[in-house]
Amino acid sequence: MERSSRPFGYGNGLRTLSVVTVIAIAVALGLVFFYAPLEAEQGFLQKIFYVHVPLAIIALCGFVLGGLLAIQHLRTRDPRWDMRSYVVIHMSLIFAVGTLITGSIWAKGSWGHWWVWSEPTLVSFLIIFLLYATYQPLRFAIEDPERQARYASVFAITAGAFVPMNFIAVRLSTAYLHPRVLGSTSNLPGPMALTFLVSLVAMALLFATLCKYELTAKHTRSQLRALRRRLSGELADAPTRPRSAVPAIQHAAAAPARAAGRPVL
Amino acid sequence: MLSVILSEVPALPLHTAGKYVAGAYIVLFAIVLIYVAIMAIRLSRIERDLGELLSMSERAGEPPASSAGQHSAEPTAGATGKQDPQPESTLA
Amino acid sequence: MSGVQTPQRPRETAQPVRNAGLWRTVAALLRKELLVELRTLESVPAMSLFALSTFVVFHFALNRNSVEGDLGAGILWVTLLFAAILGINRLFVADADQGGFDAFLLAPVDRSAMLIAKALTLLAYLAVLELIAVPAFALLLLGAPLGPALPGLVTTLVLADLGVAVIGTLVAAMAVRTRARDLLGPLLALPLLVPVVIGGARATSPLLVQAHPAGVGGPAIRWLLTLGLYDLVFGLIAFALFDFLLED
Amino acid sequence: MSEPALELEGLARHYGEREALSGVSLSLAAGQTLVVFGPNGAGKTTLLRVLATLLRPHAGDVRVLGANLPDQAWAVRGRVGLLGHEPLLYRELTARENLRFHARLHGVSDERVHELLGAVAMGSRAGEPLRTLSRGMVQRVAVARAVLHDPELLLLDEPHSNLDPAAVELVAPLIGAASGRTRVICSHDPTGDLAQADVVLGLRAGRPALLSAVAEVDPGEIAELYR
Repeated sequence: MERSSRPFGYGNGLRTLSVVTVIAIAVALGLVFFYAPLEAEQGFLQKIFYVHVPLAIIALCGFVLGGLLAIQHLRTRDPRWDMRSYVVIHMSLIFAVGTLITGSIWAKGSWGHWWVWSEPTLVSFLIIFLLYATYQPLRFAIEDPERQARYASVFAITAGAFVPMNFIAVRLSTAYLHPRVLGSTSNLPGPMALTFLVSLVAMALLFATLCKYELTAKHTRSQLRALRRRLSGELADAPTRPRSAVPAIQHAAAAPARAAGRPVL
Repeated sequence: MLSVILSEVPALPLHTAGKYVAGAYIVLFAIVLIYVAIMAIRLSRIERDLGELLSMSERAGEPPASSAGQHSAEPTAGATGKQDPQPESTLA
Repeated sequence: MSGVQTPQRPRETAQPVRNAGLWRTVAALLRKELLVELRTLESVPAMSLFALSTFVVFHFALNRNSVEGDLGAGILWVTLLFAAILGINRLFVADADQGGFDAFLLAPVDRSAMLIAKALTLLAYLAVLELIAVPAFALLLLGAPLGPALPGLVTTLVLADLGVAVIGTLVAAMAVRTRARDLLGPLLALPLLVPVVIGGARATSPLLVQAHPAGVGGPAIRWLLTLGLYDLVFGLIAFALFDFLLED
Repeated sequence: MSEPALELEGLARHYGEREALSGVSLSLAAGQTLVVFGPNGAGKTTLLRVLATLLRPHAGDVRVLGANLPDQAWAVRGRVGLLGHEPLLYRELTARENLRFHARLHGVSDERVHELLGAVAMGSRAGEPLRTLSRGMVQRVAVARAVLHDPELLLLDEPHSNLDPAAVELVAPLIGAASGRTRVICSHDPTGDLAQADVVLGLRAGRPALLSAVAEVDPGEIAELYR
């Protein structure tokens, strides 16, 4: 039997990516605390801006990216796209939780109470979080992995289109209570803008690293299950896969290798 | 060297505002830590499964080398550098 | 009874059997839908009674004899939203349980006919609901006269109902063939319908007020635009994605 | 019609990790009858649903009535009649309303509905909701629904379940050998259905364990499937 499947194609990519991410985050933290001047009005509290807003932007981009990957999955019916869409949305949900928590900390700092309805980004994030919180239960509620992937992709595309719509509606309806420094990234003086950009890049790299890390872990687990099926195929009836929200990638372990060029991701 | 940097740095006004800023960054750090912890648990589960499989393959009498021999531990040098274009280009 | 020998009709070549066009299929589906609803009276009465009892609950919860402006619009729209959720939950149940999907998939018809028919059915349910709930709301809770506000209110309701019908049908189709169908429906629909409630409530709150200095102005145009954009975007998405929910 | 009605080559369909069908290859000429035997869960119903274009084949190429699935599925719909375990009828509606609904979907006239209601002797009870009728009567209406659009290929999943002998006699011209249509029948009793078979397929855990013309098959092999 020729090589059953290409060796894992992830390892090296992950190593270089994580090194770059660590450097970027270190630089960002250095800039935030030692280089960026104190903002006139909010003073030191404004430093939260450099973590809250990048988290928010990356989470939103992640949700929309999850929708785009889902479109690709519906077009090509290739379960790997569904796996990517699942991981990206799963990660964006974690970043959205981070956004909500840092946002409420910021609200406590600047207006004295943990939740503020007048801040549009916070409010729309709560709605988006509530929507994407149903992604996992929806996947878990469908047994057939192929249909699970398809329904999840339909959800991801609908929710991906919902994200901007929700922002428009909430932004229109929220009275502006205070200067727009919290959300806006445009009218920042030079050094602040640089610091913000570096923090944004660092956050994006963190997102990419964690996604790749999870993809590798999931791929390894499905390879393992394929190996278990092949081995136990000889010994006893293979234990069927327990029902789970995680996409199932069928590694036809016995089947000839996929196109040699494309790594199995 | 350290003293030079410390003298340069603007005094960090860690009064009330600092509490919240510290809180925010700790939250970010906590999220990443929790995530790494969960992945560590998964990794240990994978190792346990792998152990089971190894024992299984010995019981099946077939030496594991024949079936999984080609899986070199380290990704082969031959593999092209940029394995997977998708996640890295999340920014693009 | 001698077995009737069915006439062996000549068969054309292997070209597809294109039967009635899209709209005749939609008409057939609609006729069946409304027939089943009239026979069972499952959805519409339940939605209307639910709305009325919600007004009563609001009265005691808020301990107010009459409401107007933002509070009034809020109560109306929240009640309509949750009553619509009831309709969404029941929309595909008959089809899922009695093989309606398979029967439809076997026929040589355009698959989006089911989306259009079901959306129109939900629209009809919402219309009947509003015909009952809005006057009841005016009678029971609304402090302001309904008359002058009616035209603005109706346009907003129509735009919002379109959004609810489209999103409701897509979510219902997604939720009905899963294990936790009664839970997933509302969980998916509520966040998705928040912009509709925002648009609806903001558009109608200036209408439901007692004092009319220079007559009641129309609903703010930007809210109608938001609702219109919402309907358009999700209408296209539902049209593109609905087939993927049916096939297997 | 020289072209075979059915041509399957390595048809496979899996449900997650489990293979519902794999490696099914056969060819059936028009007008012939294929009878499929196999224990429960062997994949018989899955095979019928794939041929009826309700399920997409995951592997292998499938040609039904000259169109290959799943790309040209639209060319097959409306030319296939499926009679499965579910009658695919609405319990709240009457037999006539159900058949009229299906007739409109398939572009068939109302006389055909009336004619078929007579053919299955349901004319008298056509006005009552299906939930008030016995399972046998519902099965007869389901038979009428399956042949309403005069399909070229009939897919029958244990067609005679819930039918008393008189009813079997009644529906014979519609779905029996006399109907002259190409038929695929899933069955459990080798005695009855083996007689009307031209080709026999035995399925076991999704795999074809037995495939041969009816002459060469002996009942022992069929019994073997169920052991």
